[in-house]
Formats: sequence, structure tokens, C-alpha cells
Amino acid sequence: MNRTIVISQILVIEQAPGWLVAALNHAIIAGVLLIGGAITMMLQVWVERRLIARMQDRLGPNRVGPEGILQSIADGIKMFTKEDIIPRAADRWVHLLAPIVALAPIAMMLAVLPWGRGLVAVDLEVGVLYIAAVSSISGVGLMMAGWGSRNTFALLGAMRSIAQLIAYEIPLIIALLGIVLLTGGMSLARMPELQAGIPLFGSSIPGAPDLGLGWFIFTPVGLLGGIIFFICALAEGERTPFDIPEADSEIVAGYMTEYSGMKFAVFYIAQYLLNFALAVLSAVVFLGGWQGPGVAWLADAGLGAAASLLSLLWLLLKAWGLFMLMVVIRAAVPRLRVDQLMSFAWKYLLPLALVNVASAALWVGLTEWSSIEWGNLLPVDGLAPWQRIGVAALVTAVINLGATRWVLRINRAPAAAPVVVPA
Amino acid sequence: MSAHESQLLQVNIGPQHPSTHGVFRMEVTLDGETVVALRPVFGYLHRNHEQLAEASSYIQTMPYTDRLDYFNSMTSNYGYALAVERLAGIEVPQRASYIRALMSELTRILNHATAIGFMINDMGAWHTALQFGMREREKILDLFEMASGARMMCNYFRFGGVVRDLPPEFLPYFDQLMRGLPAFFDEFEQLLRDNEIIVARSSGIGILPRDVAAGYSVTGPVLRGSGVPYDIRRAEPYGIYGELAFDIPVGSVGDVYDRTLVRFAEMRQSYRILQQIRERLPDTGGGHINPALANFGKQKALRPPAGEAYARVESPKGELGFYLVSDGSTQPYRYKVRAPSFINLTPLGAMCRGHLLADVVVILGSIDIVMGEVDR
Amino acid sequence: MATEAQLAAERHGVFLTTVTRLYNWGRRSSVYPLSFGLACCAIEMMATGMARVDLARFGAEMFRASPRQADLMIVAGTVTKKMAPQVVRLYNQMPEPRYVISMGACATSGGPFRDGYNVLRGIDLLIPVDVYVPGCPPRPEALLHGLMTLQAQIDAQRLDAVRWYSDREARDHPVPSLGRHGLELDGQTIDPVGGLPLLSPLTSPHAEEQRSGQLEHPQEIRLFPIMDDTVARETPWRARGVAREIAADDLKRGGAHE
Amino acid sequence: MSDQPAAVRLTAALPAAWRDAARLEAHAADLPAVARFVRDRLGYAMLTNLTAVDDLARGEIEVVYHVVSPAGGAPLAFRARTPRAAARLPSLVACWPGAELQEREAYDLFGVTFDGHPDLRRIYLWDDFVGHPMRRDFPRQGDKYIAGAGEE
Repeated sequence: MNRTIVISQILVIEQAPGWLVAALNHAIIAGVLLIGGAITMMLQVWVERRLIARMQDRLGPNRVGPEGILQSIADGIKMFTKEDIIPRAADRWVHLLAPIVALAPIAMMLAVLPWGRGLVAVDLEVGVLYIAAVSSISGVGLMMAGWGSRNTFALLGAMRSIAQLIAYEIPLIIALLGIVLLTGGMSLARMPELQAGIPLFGSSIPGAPDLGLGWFIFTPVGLLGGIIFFICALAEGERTPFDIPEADSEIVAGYMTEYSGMKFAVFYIAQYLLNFALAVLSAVVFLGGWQGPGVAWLADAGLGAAASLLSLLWLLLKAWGLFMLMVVIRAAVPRLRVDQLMSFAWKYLLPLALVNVASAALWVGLTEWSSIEWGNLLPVDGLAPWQRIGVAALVTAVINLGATRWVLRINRAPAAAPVVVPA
Repeated sequence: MSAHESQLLQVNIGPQHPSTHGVFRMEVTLDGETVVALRPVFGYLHRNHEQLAEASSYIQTMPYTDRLDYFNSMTSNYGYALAVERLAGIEVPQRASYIRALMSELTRILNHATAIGFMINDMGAWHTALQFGMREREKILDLFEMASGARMMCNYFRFGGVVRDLPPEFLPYFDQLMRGLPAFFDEFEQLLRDNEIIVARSSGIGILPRDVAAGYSVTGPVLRGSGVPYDIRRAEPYGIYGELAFDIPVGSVGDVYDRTLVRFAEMRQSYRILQQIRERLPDTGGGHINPALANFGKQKALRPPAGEAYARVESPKGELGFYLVSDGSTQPYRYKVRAPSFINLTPLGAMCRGHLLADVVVILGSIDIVMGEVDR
Repeated sequence: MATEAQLAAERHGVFLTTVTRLYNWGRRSSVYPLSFGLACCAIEMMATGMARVDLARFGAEMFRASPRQADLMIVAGTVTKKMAPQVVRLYNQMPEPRYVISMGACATSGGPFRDGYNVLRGIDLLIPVDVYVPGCPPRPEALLHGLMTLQAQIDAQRLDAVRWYSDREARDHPVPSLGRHGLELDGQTIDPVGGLPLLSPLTSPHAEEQRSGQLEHPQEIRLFPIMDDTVARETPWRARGVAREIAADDLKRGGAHE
Repeated sequence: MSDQPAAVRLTAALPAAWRDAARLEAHAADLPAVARFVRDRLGYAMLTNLTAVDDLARGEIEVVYHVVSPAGGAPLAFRARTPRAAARLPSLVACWPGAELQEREAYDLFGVTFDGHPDLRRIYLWDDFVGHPMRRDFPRQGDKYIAGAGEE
């Protein structure tokens, strides 16, 4: 698995002590991740501005470098040379630490993501748990920012972001839980490997070619989970329609209101990297990660390096596709109100996510248990694996569809009594 | 509601705030995110319009009226010209009246398209809806520029008519615009009125019930959104509006959504009026201005007899009234603008109470104010 | 895109000017305006950001709501006396390097509303202005030209002459307060309501002799906070376009032109 | 039961007759009663415009009320006078809530105090400001007044 050892073997003299090898190894990985992250963030900003401009019938930045591609570098130079203001009333240390606390966990998230076939920096057995734990730390950074600035708008923004993070973290994790049940493990590195094969049936049909399309999104459980996860990712990453913590038409710039120059840039980077990390995570968990047509074929042909490269390309393609979807959503819809946001999380997403976990459990039971485990109630032993998957897909599809319809219906209750102006 | 007392939060929205439509300020008292009290603060754009008008000759005030409601310079011009014409007893040729109505209705489309765009912007859409409105605005401003020479501050009306006749290239371009308008209305409505989030954000918000709306003196789409079919073009017709067929759209609930729907419907009604004007325009009699006042020197030397006049027009934002008192000199003794945006703000505090902070900006956006008119 | 001033600066030393050019390039290419509209001009400012003109091409469409994150303040519209303290405060809240475009006649001089009792006669009485855009309101194209002029000015700046870089201490401009008769600065009325005849080119003693007797409060004229000289040094084109005699006569510029 | 002339004149006359009258006036003390009559009996539910005119020659400030009916028709104007030195009138906010901001405007610019107004503060100018700028004797400034000095 740990293909990165190879890199160190190229670079480090063989007699070097083990700790030096390990340290250099990690330094290289960290450097690659950070530089890659910075380049990604700059490209993201450029893509977002150009894409929104296209949606609005404009051109977007096109003067700085070819087609404006250097726009983000100019932004970076400007922001990092701007005056750094600490408001007199602010809590100096909290104000200073907040952007760091917001960025660090997101950079840490990047480490456990599988970037390609065999390209994973840290292969954690509990990757999903780690992501869930680390990503919620950045909320502390936002709260620190809002509190430390001593600004009403910043405080409101911080409160909103905390409320939102808590509300959406739960369905997000439960949506992941369904996939964890399916894969039987929390390792993110293993997830793409389990999504080989053909749609829905994966590699369960003997003799079927390995197209690398056995993505979880093609199963009913994965579909519902993926939709819930993506919506929650929008909220976690504070993208429209869930960008209420920094709703500039309401509370100026939310928790970032008092931040200028470099610290603002750090928040900015954190936000875009978080979006990208969540897009990669969605791709890994639901869209097959680095799986795609051609990867398995190249690997079988003995071209391991080419397969890795292609798999990296597939992952980036999916992640950028998801990110562009986020951008398009941002340009198209207004934002929700804070109470609607909450009720959407608690009344729609959470029940559906719970139903989805139940479906996932049923799926596992139908595809992997034997009759004995069913108490001889279900004679499933005679069926081939792909037949069992078909049955499971049918059953879970019915459950998930029914649950979705039910949740949508019960929430269509009439609105609360309107506020009426006294005569 | 709960046993423990929560601390109220005092928030100042404005005068510099992205969604106060200029330099308007609201002192909001919040309990959590719920608005307990809201106090509007005015005067950040109080630029002494009335005093300057009282120190100018009558025609010198015309360019100032452009800057009252800077989206709708044409209707502001219309109201002022109407008031002076009533004061001095000036006849307006029929063709001039038609041109005036044409400009007013174009203004209405322009204003409503951008107003809806701004309101959606306040809801947090990233300028995309505004972009649609602004696109049509640019087309209409091209027409204004052809006729008057200026994009925004047209200064096109004169006492007894308009400053010059429509140029020959005006009508072909106008026809082209008219051909595109229905598609624009359809597209705009389709994009915005059935959008789930917009409906959720705007229905049931900022309700102004029918029976109190009139007491607050609100006019325009705010009053009609509350269900009162009051339109000055119908209530007290001026110009040629008595001869034109159009409907007055009204809302049923009086919330933000209703006001938006009324604006959508009014754009279509304006289109209907424009069609009628376009049909009759070639046959209208008279020139573009009353010959007695055709040159600027006569306009400048205008001395209305002592007396007073109150004239009002249906500007896109509501009733725009001009109250003039003359003492027989070349300058008005008293000049007062009854600005619809200003008076429509009277129930703002009551409409916002009990709603969330996020609703405040939407309610404000649905009232559709322009600070040049509010503060004058 | 090296301008003459830049080439002249380059003779001082290659390293410094390379850094300067990179620094200037970063600043000129990424000017975030403050989303701050005052009056009519604000609408044209928005129109500048829209499809027909598209401010975004210059990387300047990122209208920031918070002054802390903005580089450019486009004073778009009439600054009233009631608003003037807020404008100065907003300017003080912006981090250096910061620029100001005075958009339209009102922001530049009070414009058509110059004679009003509540109208400030030009925002440059209180804060330094880099570019003036004439018009009432200026067309979007004019504002775009103003932005390009600002970019040219940024190009001409030298890192070692930049105030905020050498001082490391941004100076707050004094915020006027609202007094009994108008704006007050340190307890003294600087722009009283009523009674102050304006010294404009048309009414100046040189233009029309018979009106020279109308000056009433000459001692108060000097109390206007004329902007500091370092800004004038950095932006050599400040008063360009203003006739010499007008610049000399106008009380706001006080003969401080180049 | 007020016997003041203005109220009597209003109640006694037929609407059609006094609608054509050049000027309708109400005594300051009767203003609330007149307003209620105009609103409830005559159906003018909207106070569309409220403004003051500084009549310098007579030393009085005239407050003009324009009311309209939502059913349509021309507005009806009535007015009340009060001396400039101590301008005081009863507020009509209780009758027409729409008068609130307009009365504040008249207070700010003309210095007319409206008794019973819920929140009578300056609306455009700041609280410390001295004087009421729309009064005719407020000192004027600027090129316009210098240039046009001989004209008036």
C-alpha cells in the first residue's frame, strides 16, 4: 500500500537511519500536499470567478496573465502585503489564532484522502472518523474569529456558523455511516478499491469487465447518502444556499468582518480548501474516488505508474466537477434563512439519513448474511452474489424512495401563523 | 418565553451596508436573531432638494428631479412637469402626452426588473437575478439616451411637453425591444417566481394587511400587494392614461411574495400599455411641446400666478406628488416632494417585528426604496 | 506595461524595482472595491459591474462588504454632512494600501447639490483622493477609465517611497463630528451651515471682480483638513486636468498643486 | 362637541360643496376631530401628503394635509395655521399612522412641534443641529444665492 516509500528510496541514501527516512518522507508528502493545496485554491478562485461570470453573461477576470489565470496570484501578493489590522477592542491572541485554527484542520484533512491508485499520504484505518473529528475543529476557529473580533456582525456570523456546523455535521456523518456499513471499514483508502467493476453490481458478476464504475452512487443507499452528503458538504463549506455565516447582504461578512490582509487570506484559503476537500471526499466515498474506466486495464497491463496517473486524473476530474456544481449552485440560488436552514437539517436530512443507515444495514444483510444469520427466515443462500445485490437494490430503493416521499409530505405542513402588523 | 432572560443585541445596519439600498440605517434590537424593535434612521442622503428648488427658477429644478429617484428620472420629471403645468395652466399637446406615457411605462419596466433583482440579491443570490434586470435596463437606457442624450439623468420633460421629439432611430429600436420583452418576462418569472427558496424566503414575510395598509399611506406595489387596487393612473388619470386599457394587479396576503408578484404583473401591464401607445403614436396630433413654451428662454422666464398646486403621478414606487406654492415670481415659494419610497417606509418597523434579521433586508428590498427620494 | 515612471525607478537598482514591479503588479491587478454606494452614482457603479462593461475583467468585481478587506473606496454619490463622519471612518477602517476614487460631480465638489446646507463640498476635504471621475453620473465607461487611471498610478509608485511601507503605521484621518452648525473637527466648525460663500472659480476675485466682497469667513477656510503632502508626492497626477488658476483659487486645493 | 368655526364649517357643508372650496382650514385645537371626520365620515382613508409652508409675511406656519380616498378621486387639502415663534399642532398619527414620518420631517425642517407624536425627533439632520433649515429666514449659502441676489 505505502507506495510513498518508493519515493524516499529514490531520494535518500540507503545507509540513512530510519527516522531520517521517515522524516524526509513525511516532509516531502507534506510539501506536495501544501503546494498542491495552494495551487488548487488559486485555481478554484479563478474557476469560480470565471464560471460565475459566464453564468452572468460576463467575461470575468481576463487581464492578468492568459485568460486571467494569474488573477489569484495577484490577489495573493496584494493580500499578503496589505496592512494587518487588529481592532483595538479585539482580543489580540484569539483574533490572531482564529485563522490558523480554521485552516490547520483542513490541511490535515487532505492527508488521509486517497488521491489515486496507491497515492495516499497517510492510510488511516479510521479515516472517516478522523475526517469527521478534524473537520469540526475548524468551527472552533470560526467561533474564535467571531468572538475575538468583538464586532456584532462577526459574533452573529460565528453563532450562525456554529449552529450550522452542528446541525449539518450529524446528517453528514450519518450519511457516511451508510457507506461505512457497506464497506465494513472506516478506511478511506479502501473505499475506492471496493468501487471497481460495473455499476450497481461492482465486481460481483463473474466475467464482467472491470470498468471501474462500481460507484456507490449507483446503489440506492449510496444515491440517497450521496445527495445528503453533498447538501451537507455545501453547508459545511458555507456555500450558497447555506452561506449564512458570511451572508454579506445581512451581516456584512460574518465572522470575517474584522479580518484584513493576510489573516483574511488565510480564512479565504481555508474556505476554498475545505470546499475542495469535501468535493474530494464526496468523490472518494460516493463517486468511486480514483476509479474510472481504464485504470484497472492499465494496472493489469503492468503500467502501474500510468494507472496511478490516470486514477489521479479521474479523481481530480470528479472533484472539480463537484466543485463546479457548487459554483453553479452559488450563482443560481439565493440563500436560506437561518431557521429554514435548521429545519432543513433536522426535519429533512436527519430522518432521511437515518432511514438510509437502516437501508444500508438491510443491504448488508441481504448481500452478505447467510440463512442462518437470518434465522432461516430468508432462503438467500442459493442466490448468486449479483442476484442478491439485485434483490437488495430493489428493497432499499423502495425503502429510500418511500422515506423520501414521506419526509417531503409530512414537512409540507402549513407555515406558522404569520406575523401581522397591529392596526 | 423561557425562564431565563436573554440579553438583547443592538445591531446597526447601515448607513454603509450592502443591502440597505444606499445610505439608510436601521437600528435593530435583536433577541438572538429575532427582531424585537427596528428604528429607521434617515438623513444620510439629505441633500436639500427642496431648499435648492426654492432658490431656483422653475425649469432649473427639472434636473434635480432626475436625481430624486435615480432609477426613474422620467416619472420624476413627469410629476414635476405636471405640477407646474397645473400651477401655470399650461396645455400639453397630445403627442407630447403619448411620449410622456411611453417613457413612464418604459421606466416602470426598468424599475421593477431591477427592483426584483435587488431583492433577490438581498436574499443572497449572487447578482445573477440582478443581472437579468440590469440587462433589460441597459436596453431601455439606450432608448432614453437616444431621446434625451443621457442614460440616467434624462432631464427630458419640459413644461408643456418634452424637450425634443423622438429621433427617427428611436421607434425601430423600440420595436426591437418590444419584441424581446415578452420572452424576458417569461424567462424572468420562470426563473424567480417558482424557485423553492425564493418562495420560502418571501411568503408569509413582512405582511401588511389590507385594512391597515391604507392608514400607513403606503402606495404603489406595496399597497397593491396588500390587496388595495389603488393606482393613480386609474384613480386620478393624468396625461392620456384615461384612454388606455390596463389592469391593476393586486395581491391577496400582502407579504413580500405578493409584492414581487404584483411587480411581475405590472411589467406585463406596462407592456400592454406600451403596445397601445405604439399603435396610436403616429396618428397623434400636435408637436412634442406646446409652441408657446418651445424655447428654453420662455421656460426659464415662466412666472406662474400666485397659488398652489398638488400633482401626483404613479411612479413605479408609488404615488409621487409635487406640492408647489407660487408667489408669482420665477421661483417657487414652497416646493415639496411627496416621495413614495419615504412614506412606504413608515410601516417598516411594524412589518419587521418578530421576523428574523435575514428577513429585514428582504422586507426592505420588497418595499423598493431609493435613498435619493427618501432623504431628498 | 512598464510606464515611464517605472523605467525611471528601475535605474535605482534592479532588485528593488523587481520587487516593486511584482508588488505593484499584485496591487494593480487585484483591486477589491468596497461595496459602498451613496447615491445616483452607485447605480452606475453597479452597472459597471454588470455584463455590458464588466469590471471583473480587471479583477475588480470582488465588491467587499467589509472595509477591512477592501482596497478601493469608490465614493459614488453625494456625501452629506451627516454621512461624512461615516465615510472617514470607513476610510480609516480600510487597511493600507488604500485608494479612493471620487466618482461623479457630487463626491468631487458637491456637484449640483453644492449649495445645500447638508452637503459636503467634495470628499477630498476629508480624505485623500487618487482619481476623480467627472460626470453626473459618470457613465460606466468613465468609471472603468478611472480604474485604469488608478492602475497606472499604482504602477508609478515606488516601494521605498510608499508611506505605509516605510512608516508601518497607518495614520487615521481625523473623523469630524456633527456639531451645532455643521461638521466640527476638534471642536471647531469646519464647514458651517449657512453663511459661508463658496470660493469657486466662478466667484473667485480673479474671475469676477465685483463679487470679491462676498467673502465673509476667511479664517474658517483654513480649517479644512488639507490632505498630507506625502500623498501628493506619491500620486503626481492628482491635480492634473485642473487649470492652474482654478487649482490655485479653489480653497480645497489651497495652492498645493504641482 | 366643539363649536370652533372650522369644525363647524366642515361638518355643516356638503362634501361636494367644500371640495371645490379654495382653502379649507381647521383650528389647531380641532385638528384631531376634523381628521377623524374626514377619515371616517368622508372616507379619505389615506393621508397622502403632509407638509408645512413658512408664511414669513404673516408670521405663521401653515401645515397642509392632503388626503385621498382609496376609491379614487382628487385629493382633498385642508390646513392648519400656527404662529412661527411657537409652532405647535396636535399630531395626527393616532388617526393616520402614515403621518408619523411626515410629521417628523415637518418638525425637523420647519420646527413645528406635534403634540402626541410617539417619537418626535429630528429625521434628516442630527440631534445637536440648531435651527430649522427650511424656514425662509434660515441663512442660505453658496454660489446660487450670491449670483441670484439681485433677482428676487
